Amino acid sequence: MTSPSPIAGVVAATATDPARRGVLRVLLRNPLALASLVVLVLVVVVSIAAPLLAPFGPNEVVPGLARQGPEAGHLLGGDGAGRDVLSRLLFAGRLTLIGTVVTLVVAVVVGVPAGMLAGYYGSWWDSVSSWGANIVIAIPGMVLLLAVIAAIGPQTIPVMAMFGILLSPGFFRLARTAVQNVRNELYVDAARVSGLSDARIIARHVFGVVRGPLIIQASFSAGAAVLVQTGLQFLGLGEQGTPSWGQMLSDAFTNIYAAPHLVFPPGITIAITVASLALVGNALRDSVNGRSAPSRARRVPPEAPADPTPDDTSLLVVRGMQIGYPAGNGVSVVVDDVGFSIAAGEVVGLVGESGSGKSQTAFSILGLLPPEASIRRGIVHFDGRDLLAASPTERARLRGSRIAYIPQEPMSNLDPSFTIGAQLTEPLRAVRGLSRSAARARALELLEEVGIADPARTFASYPHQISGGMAQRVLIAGAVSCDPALLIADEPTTALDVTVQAEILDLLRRLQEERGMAVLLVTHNFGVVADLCQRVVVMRTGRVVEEGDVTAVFADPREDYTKQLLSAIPNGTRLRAPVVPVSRRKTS
Amino acid sequence: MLTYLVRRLLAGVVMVWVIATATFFLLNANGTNVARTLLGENATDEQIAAKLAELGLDRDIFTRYVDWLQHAIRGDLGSSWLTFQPVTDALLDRLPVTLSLAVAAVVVTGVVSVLLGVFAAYRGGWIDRAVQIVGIAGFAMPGVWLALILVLAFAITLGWFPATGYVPFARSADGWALALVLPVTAISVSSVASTAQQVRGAMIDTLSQDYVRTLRSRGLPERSIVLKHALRNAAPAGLTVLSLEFISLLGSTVVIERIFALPGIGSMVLDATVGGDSPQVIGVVVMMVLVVVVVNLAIDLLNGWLNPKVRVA
Amino acid sequence: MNTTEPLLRIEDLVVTYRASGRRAGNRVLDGISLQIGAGECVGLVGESGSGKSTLGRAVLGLAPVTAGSISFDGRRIDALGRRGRRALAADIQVVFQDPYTSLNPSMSVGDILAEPIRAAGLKRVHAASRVRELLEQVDLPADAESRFPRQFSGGQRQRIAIARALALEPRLIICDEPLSALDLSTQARVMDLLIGIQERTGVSYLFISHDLQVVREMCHRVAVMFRGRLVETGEADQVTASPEHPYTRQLMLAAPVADPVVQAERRRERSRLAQTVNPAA
Amino acid sequence: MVRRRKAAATIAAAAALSLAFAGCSTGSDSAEGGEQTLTLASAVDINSFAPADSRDAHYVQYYQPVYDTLIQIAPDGEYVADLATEWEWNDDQTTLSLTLRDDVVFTDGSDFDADAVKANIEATREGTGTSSVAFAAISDIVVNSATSVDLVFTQPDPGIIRQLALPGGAMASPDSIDAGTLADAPVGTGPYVLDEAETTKTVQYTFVRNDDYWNAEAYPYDRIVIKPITDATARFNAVRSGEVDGATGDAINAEQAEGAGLTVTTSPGPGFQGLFLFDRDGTMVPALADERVRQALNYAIDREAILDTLYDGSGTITNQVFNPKSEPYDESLEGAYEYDPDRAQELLAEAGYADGFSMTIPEPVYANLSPLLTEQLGAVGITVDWAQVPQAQTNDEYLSGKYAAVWYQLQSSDPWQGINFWGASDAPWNPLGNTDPEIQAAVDLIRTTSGDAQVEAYRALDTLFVEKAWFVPAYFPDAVYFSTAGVDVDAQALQIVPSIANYAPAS
Repeated sequence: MTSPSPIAGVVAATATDPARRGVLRVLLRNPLALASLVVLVLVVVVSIAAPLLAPFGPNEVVPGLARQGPEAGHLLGGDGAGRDVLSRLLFAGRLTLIGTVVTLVVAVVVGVPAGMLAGYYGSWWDSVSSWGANIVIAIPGMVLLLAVIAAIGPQTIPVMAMFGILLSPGFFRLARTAVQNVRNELYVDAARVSGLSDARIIARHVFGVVRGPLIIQASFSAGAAVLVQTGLQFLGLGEQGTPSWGQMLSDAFTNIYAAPHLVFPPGITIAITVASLALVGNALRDSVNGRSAPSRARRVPPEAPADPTPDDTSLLVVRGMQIGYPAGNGVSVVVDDVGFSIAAGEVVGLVGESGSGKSQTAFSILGLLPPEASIRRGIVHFDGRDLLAASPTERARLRGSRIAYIPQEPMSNLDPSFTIGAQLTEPLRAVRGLSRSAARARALELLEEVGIADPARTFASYPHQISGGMAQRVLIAGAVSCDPALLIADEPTTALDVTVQAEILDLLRRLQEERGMAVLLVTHNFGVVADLCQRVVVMRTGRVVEEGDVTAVFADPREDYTKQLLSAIPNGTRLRAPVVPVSRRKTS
Repeated sequence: MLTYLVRRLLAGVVMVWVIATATFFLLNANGTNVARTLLGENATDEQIAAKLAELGLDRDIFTRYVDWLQHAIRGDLGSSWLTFQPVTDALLDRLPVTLSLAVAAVVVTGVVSVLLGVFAAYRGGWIDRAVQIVGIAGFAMPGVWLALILVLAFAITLGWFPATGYVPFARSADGWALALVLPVTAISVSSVASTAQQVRGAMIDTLSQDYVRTLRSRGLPERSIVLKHALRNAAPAGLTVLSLEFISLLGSTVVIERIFALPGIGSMVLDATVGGDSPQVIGVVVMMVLVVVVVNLAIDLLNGWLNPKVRVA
Repeated sequence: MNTTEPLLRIEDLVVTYRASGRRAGNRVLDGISLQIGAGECVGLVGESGSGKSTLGRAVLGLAPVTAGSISFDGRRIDALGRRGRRALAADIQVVFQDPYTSLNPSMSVGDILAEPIRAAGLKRVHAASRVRELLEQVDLPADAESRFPRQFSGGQRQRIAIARALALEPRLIICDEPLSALDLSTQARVMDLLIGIQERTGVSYLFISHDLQVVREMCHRVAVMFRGRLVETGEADQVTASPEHPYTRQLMLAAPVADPVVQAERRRERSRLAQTVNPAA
Repeated sequence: MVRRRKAAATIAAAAALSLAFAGCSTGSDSAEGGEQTLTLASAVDINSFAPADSRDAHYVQYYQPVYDTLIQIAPDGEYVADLATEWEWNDDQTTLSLTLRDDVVFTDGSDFDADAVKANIEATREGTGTSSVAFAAISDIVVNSATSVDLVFTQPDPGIIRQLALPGGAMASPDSIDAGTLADAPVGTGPYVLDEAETTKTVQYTFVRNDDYWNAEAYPYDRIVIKPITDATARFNAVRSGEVDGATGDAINAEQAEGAGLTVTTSPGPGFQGLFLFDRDGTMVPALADERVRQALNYAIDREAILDTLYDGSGTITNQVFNPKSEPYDESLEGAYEYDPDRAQELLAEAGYADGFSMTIPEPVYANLSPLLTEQLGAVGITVDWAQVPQAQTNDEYLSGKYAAVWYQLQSSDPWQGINFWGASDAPWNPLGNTDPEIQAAVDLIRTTSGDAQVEAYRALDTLFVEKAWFVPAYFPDAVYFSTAGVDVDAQALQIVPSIANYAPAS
């Protein structure tokens, strides 16, 4: 099981866009899905061409063949009535395929337009159709199909049409959700502003989004339709005169003692067909969601850099660090040869534009890189300890006590299912071993310390009940709760409004001064660096470009890149000239 | 919360009514000549007419519907055309079997799929792929096949579990549990397969959330992060899938009860279908939808309790 | 063109979002009056939730107008039907903040740019030549046409979005935080592009932003929004350098500047201000 | 019974989830300890223990433990005394005089006597059971004394003796009949009583010894447990795994059952399978009006091939409708229609159908049969189009008069019942009311004769049926019963399952 199975889909977390890549191309690229597709095509072709391929008629009785095993001329033997099993198998797919097609057509025709309309226009149609879908979804399908058979008899097309109706809520919800999501996409707004009619928007923008998930849903629904037909036919509630997989299975079970070989042809055919449908669906789904569990990078001790033991006694020493992500067969290096130091009580800014590797660097110090990332080279020493050599447990303990972290986006960094209080007290109890009441008291103290007016109320609140600024204060309270020696703040104010940003910066400054902790402030905002930091490290595409005292670097940057960045900041010196009337030129 | 409960309850009642009505008209629209089936092949026309009158089938469909509904509201679903037993009694006789089966299967599905899904999502790599392959296999394998293999291996060859039959819990808890092992396994596999996939997906989503990283940065043990925080947030998605699986498990009982000779609602509806026993079929549909409504309500409440946004509001 | 009438005139605009259930509607915009002249860039500054984006959407017809009026070129446009709105597409266009979600990922750049042109009824051939023209206008290579949005960086995507807005040679473009999602150096270049286009074509901008410094360099006039109201309107230089309203002043001082010395001074000034005035009151 | 067979046949499609491998754990635990228990699987479940609601065939095993019948059928099919020690017809066959035992009490303590007989027969006549139609012919019940009762008939009914031996003739306590409690709480005079504590409806029914039973030595077991298992394979599995001691089986599994150490008991089945030609007047398929065409059909069917394929040859080929075990059966008529497709074609040509003809008839409910019939009839130029009939409506459809013929299995163990069933001009399984003067005369003769004369009359009718080819009888499938090594089972003639008295612990 060492070779990567395509079921897991794309291993790398590269953001692929399925709608664009095209359904067929996704499948062709995935060997297992391709094989499944071939199987499905084969099943369809063989079923259609059965009259040409089958050596015997599906109901043709061969004298003396009843319950005979495989023999020359009858590769799969004879069934309970003495019919050639191979011929029946070739013909049997037809009824199932017809039933499956009926199911899918009905499910799609009933579900998709209704869902798209409900998603796009909402209002009363949405309520009514969603209500209907909820009702249909609550019906145990098999039982209703039996009721239908009790009423009208075992006729494949109406029965499977009813099954299509039972499956339609899946398509309805899918279409509805997809359309609802798209409806709020900016590009649909843009299309509307561009003067497109609703019909055209639905056709061009909405349907394109629904198509992919639709095929996925259809492949699983087809599998379900095959299985349901098998079940009904097996129970003797299928059409009697026409060969079908379930009927063959049923015949096989009736004759299991006298002719055990009969079990395999229909059983294997059904299983392979359904599995192929599921595999195709899975391959598509994986490419849509990109949702494969990240596989962990193997823990390989990183290579030591040129100077293995720096005589730097700073609190944090980073040297020659290289971080890589798996990409295709190789590795894509996102941080390379990065080194800097932070002294105790020092505030260092780590600045750079997106893709500069500043956040990756910060996470590597925390030991919180994504599981697929690996530190390939370098050393990280904290307080004299080699962090990269420490065990995960040791690092976890260190995180809870000496190194703390403030994230960028306050709302998404609080667990929505637990109260603020629970989230604050849990580490206090788990890591610092405080009693329940002591943890509570400490948490309330911390909330007050970060400037929350009514700590008790916030303590009892859920994340969705507080504002973004307050959430960031809560996260800061959580970070400083362990009296860390080093605080790593990853763009702590980027998601906030400027006025709130100013308050948070004030808070950080106050806490830093009071506690004398070292701070590594990761940001793209030079203003924030100027406001808070003593030293600055400038990064670009994974490397350190410049490092130095804040005042010095801002006043007199050595590197061109730093100069360029600083000059790009609007400083209000350039003002617009008054409006000059321009005669509009029409090009066409 | 109370108004929410009442609203859901009302919606459930309406749902049962709509489905029951639809089924009633479906099954009564083209009248099977049930009297012939009942009286046997040598019955005269007069006897048949008398029987129809006795069963109330000589009245028009709307009168019958109103009559049926009035009784149904009081819990009287009429009597079987074939066995004469009151449908409600028959259902209540058989409900424990089917509920034992479906509830046990849902519990097994819930536990196993959470374990598999969490493990696959958290560990990734080959475990993840193995879980996915098992998922595909579980989905594709016809349930009757699996039942055959289980009976062969564990009942006939090893003799560990009975091949057939049901033992009421009240008579013997051991016997009850032993009798359920094979059928529950047979129907759980496909729902475990699909539910584990859903749990896995939800867990991967949750584990990639920002707050998980933040929790890690607080030095919390992995166990607490995965099992307390991530699982809690993935639970609503899992529960929704589980409620759908419960519905399909109820359907699966039709086949499995036949194979394992379990005297439940599934085998009852199959007999009723074959015999054209409309009151039984309608009764089973009503009962199953009722069970589904109750289970959905329970899951809604659980979801509400899990989701603070609903709970607080 | 009416020379005395501004291109866009917004008067006493109120936008109320219907809340779910029986709760009272949420008044997002409350009596906004604003004008934009031809060729003018008007900045609209405020914090999140101030309603600045809603104002842009109201002009675009994407937000419901509860009261007040919006006139374009002397004509009321706040109560137009779908058909009228579509006709207006040639005159009013938009560039959104997020260049990642404002372009349909499954359409090629050529298709994205041709879409408004085709919707306006132009033939395929004309559309094709116009697309090439547009790409040139926003400094993108001609071969960009056949590629897809995901193959471009954020800044390039924003150029595509700008090209789409320019496709029908509109007279007004609503720029809804077009720079916020971009890196610093990219920001500057896109800003230059927008200014260049304005100077060449005389299009007007309603430039929505949270960054006073950007607005100062980009706009002729600036309006400051706070909780659904305009608190201050004036020349860009005046509003951004010596604002009159305390909120604007606070906003100005809150943004840290990239100079440790200046920033230390601003910080002190801001805390003094905070002690004297409470803008929320 | 027929309905149940059909249901069983259709469900048998759901069938046989059986086992390909050997190595099962057999062995009956019934002989352990001092108490002997017999555990049986039944193909059906009982809904009511009231004789008035009773059915026969598989159901008899549920009634026999708790009830005695007036007359009993010995394993060989002989009618023997039970609660009635003697029975006698009057000369014109309209009054049956019964002499009753005087030493029998119901398990509720009340005495069994002639009044009890009267109460029971009246209840059954009014009831919903399968005997109600037959008992409708009883116009009066005259109680002469405690031990003597006369049943008076409106017209002669030669089939009534059998009816009195079926569950419809079971004697229940009159008090319980009046109370209407028999359905769940049977009270009879039988060898066992229902143990309600150990009984769960639809799951299992437990019967324990009636200590006061007058004929206890005929029943060696102390306890009888019957589990309803409707699925054939589940039933087989239950026997194979030793969970039950006996169950009805499938002929095609007989070999494997024996291989697994089970005892297979095969006995001639009660009913015949074949083509019922409804359109003998040719209203729908004109060809069928010609005797030669109907004979051709008889020649065209390869009975042996069908019996081999469907039942592994377990059954009796037949050219006549009466059961081989019944008196009218005429050995000499066998061989009248040997499989001979050439002869069939000749006959068709003589009748003017050299190019054959076609007919649309319902697809038989027996799995795997239709392809065989298509093949065999096709070989002589007869094209059969199969109509799909919803299973729930099988009997309705068959009897609706829409079809020229149907392939079905109907019981003929009692010849008179059979005639009223499918032979007479007003019989339900003669839905188009075909009449033939010679046949009708023969039927009338049977009614008014008795003894050897009656047998002669029956045989004359039998010959007419064969010569005029009113039917295409094919075979009587055997009743197949599987039991574990722990029990000895005697087959019961013309009954699908052995009677309870036929079981004994293996010696």
